[in-house]
Amino acid sequence: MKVLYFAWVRERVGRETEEIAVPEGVTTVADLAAFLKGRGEGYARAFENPRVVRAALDRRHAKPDTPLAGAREVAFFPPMTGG
Amino acid sequence: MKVLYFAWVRERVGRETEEIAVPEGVTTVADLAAFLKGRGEGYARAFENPRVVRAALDRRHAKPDTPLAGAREVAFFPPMTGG
Amino acid sequence: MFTVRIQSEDFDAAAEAAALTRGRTDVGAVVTFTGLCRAQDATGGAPLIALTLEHYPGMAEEEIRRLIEEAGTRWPLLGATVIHRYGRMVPGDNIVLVVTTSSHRGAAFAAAEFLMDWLKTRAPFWKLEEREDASSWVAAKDTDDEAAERWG
Amino acid sequence: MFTVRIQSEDFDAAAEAAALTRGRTDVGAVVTFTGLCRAQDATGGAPLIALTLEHYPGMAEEEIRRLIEEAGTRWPLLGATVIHRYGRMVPGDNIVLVVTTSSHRGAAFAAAEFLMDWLKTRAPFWKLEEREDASSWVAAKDTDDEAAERWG
Repeated sequence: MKVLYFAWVRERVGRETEEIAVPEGVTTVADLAAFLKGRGEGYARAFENPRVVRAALDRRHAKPDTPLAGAREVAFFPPMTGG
Repeated sequence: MKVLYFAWVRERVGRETEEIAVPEGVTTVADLAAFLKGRGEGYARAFENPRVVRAALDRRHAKPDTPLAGAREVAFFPPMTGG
Repeated sequence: MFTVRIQSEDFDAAAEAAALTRGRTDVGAVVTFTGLCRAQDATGGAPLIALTLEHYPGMAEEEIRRLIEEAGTRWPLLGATVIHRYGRMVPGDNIVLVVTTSSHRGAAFAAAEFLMDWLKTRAPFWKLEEREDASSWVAAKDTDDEAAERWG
Repeated sequence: MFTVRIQSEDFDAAAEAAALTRGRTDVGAVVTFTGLCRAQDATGGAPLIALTLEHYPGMAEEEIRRLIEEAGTRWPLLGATVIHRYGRMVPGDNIVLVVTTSSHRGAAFAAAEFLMDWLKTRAPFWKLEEREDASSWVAAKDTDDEAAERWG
């Protein structure tokens, strides 16, 4: 699965994008965030407060309990500040 | 006192403006409208339904019971339809 | 920076908006409203050929200036421009322009809408419609009174 | 006539508005909203030198298109154009443009305001502020969430 990071999530993780092999048992957006949080210091800082990290699945806003099933691209980012 | 008429009030009265000597006892906008209504057929048609004729005193919106006292210019017109 | 103009000529919305932002770094929001002459109203009937807008010279400008000043007391406006045309207009022509600027979008939107609602019911302009079958004065709309009244 | 563009170049609000009205006689109301980069926010602090807008390519356009389509189901829009810039902007620069057209002003105003409120909370853009003393990501505002939520 392709994972993208934006803004300070990107800065903390230290990369813009990567391919992740999603392990068995990781079925929701929240599961994936928790899994990523364990991948190292940068990830731990990016996901330290999961409530402030938003996600999109295949370019649509997703909630923590949204199932990953079938998605090809997931993105994590802070609350949006455009406009 | 200078009196101005606009839109269909002007068309019915048959003139844009005139000088009126306000008679004793005519003290409010409604009094003046009633006085004008008696000045002939065109005036009678212009003021036949006084509720739909609006007025301004010295270029400010006025109500039927607004006193004429001191005003130099009064205007009568239909509800506005600009914008 | 409050400007009111009553004119027969057309206006340039972009130039008016630019005049309110040029050289400034405090404007965060510009709202412009342009009202145009339409060929067909909601009720159907014969298409409109033209509108002729009559106005009360002097009072039109003064009344709109009072409305802008009222808007300025209600919202933190940085600028406002209102231009209202008079004379004969055909479908597609511009009739009225409102531009408002503020640091924040809420104030700019609210003030522009407030100005349009009150212009409709308080600015001394009257529309004469010319259609294929007849000419007639446009009747004031209850919906315009209601739109204005919601501002309290 | 719904158009979305995500671009680094500046935009021309007047040209975009003209594109939605040209050759038509059914448009009665055009509302344009322009959001600009400001030097100073309400909290004071060091003046802003620049904003850098990061976005999620692809999703930004798709999400804004979904918002316009939602607006089109809520109000009788004749057209809508949204342009959102990305990259580095200095105070006074344009950031975002919304243009809406309708037969009547209420729909054009409401749709433009709806689009701006939802853009702020749903369009995948993030602002990095560059000030004399530091650079920092702009935090989302509760007031923006509240503005969006009032549309239900």
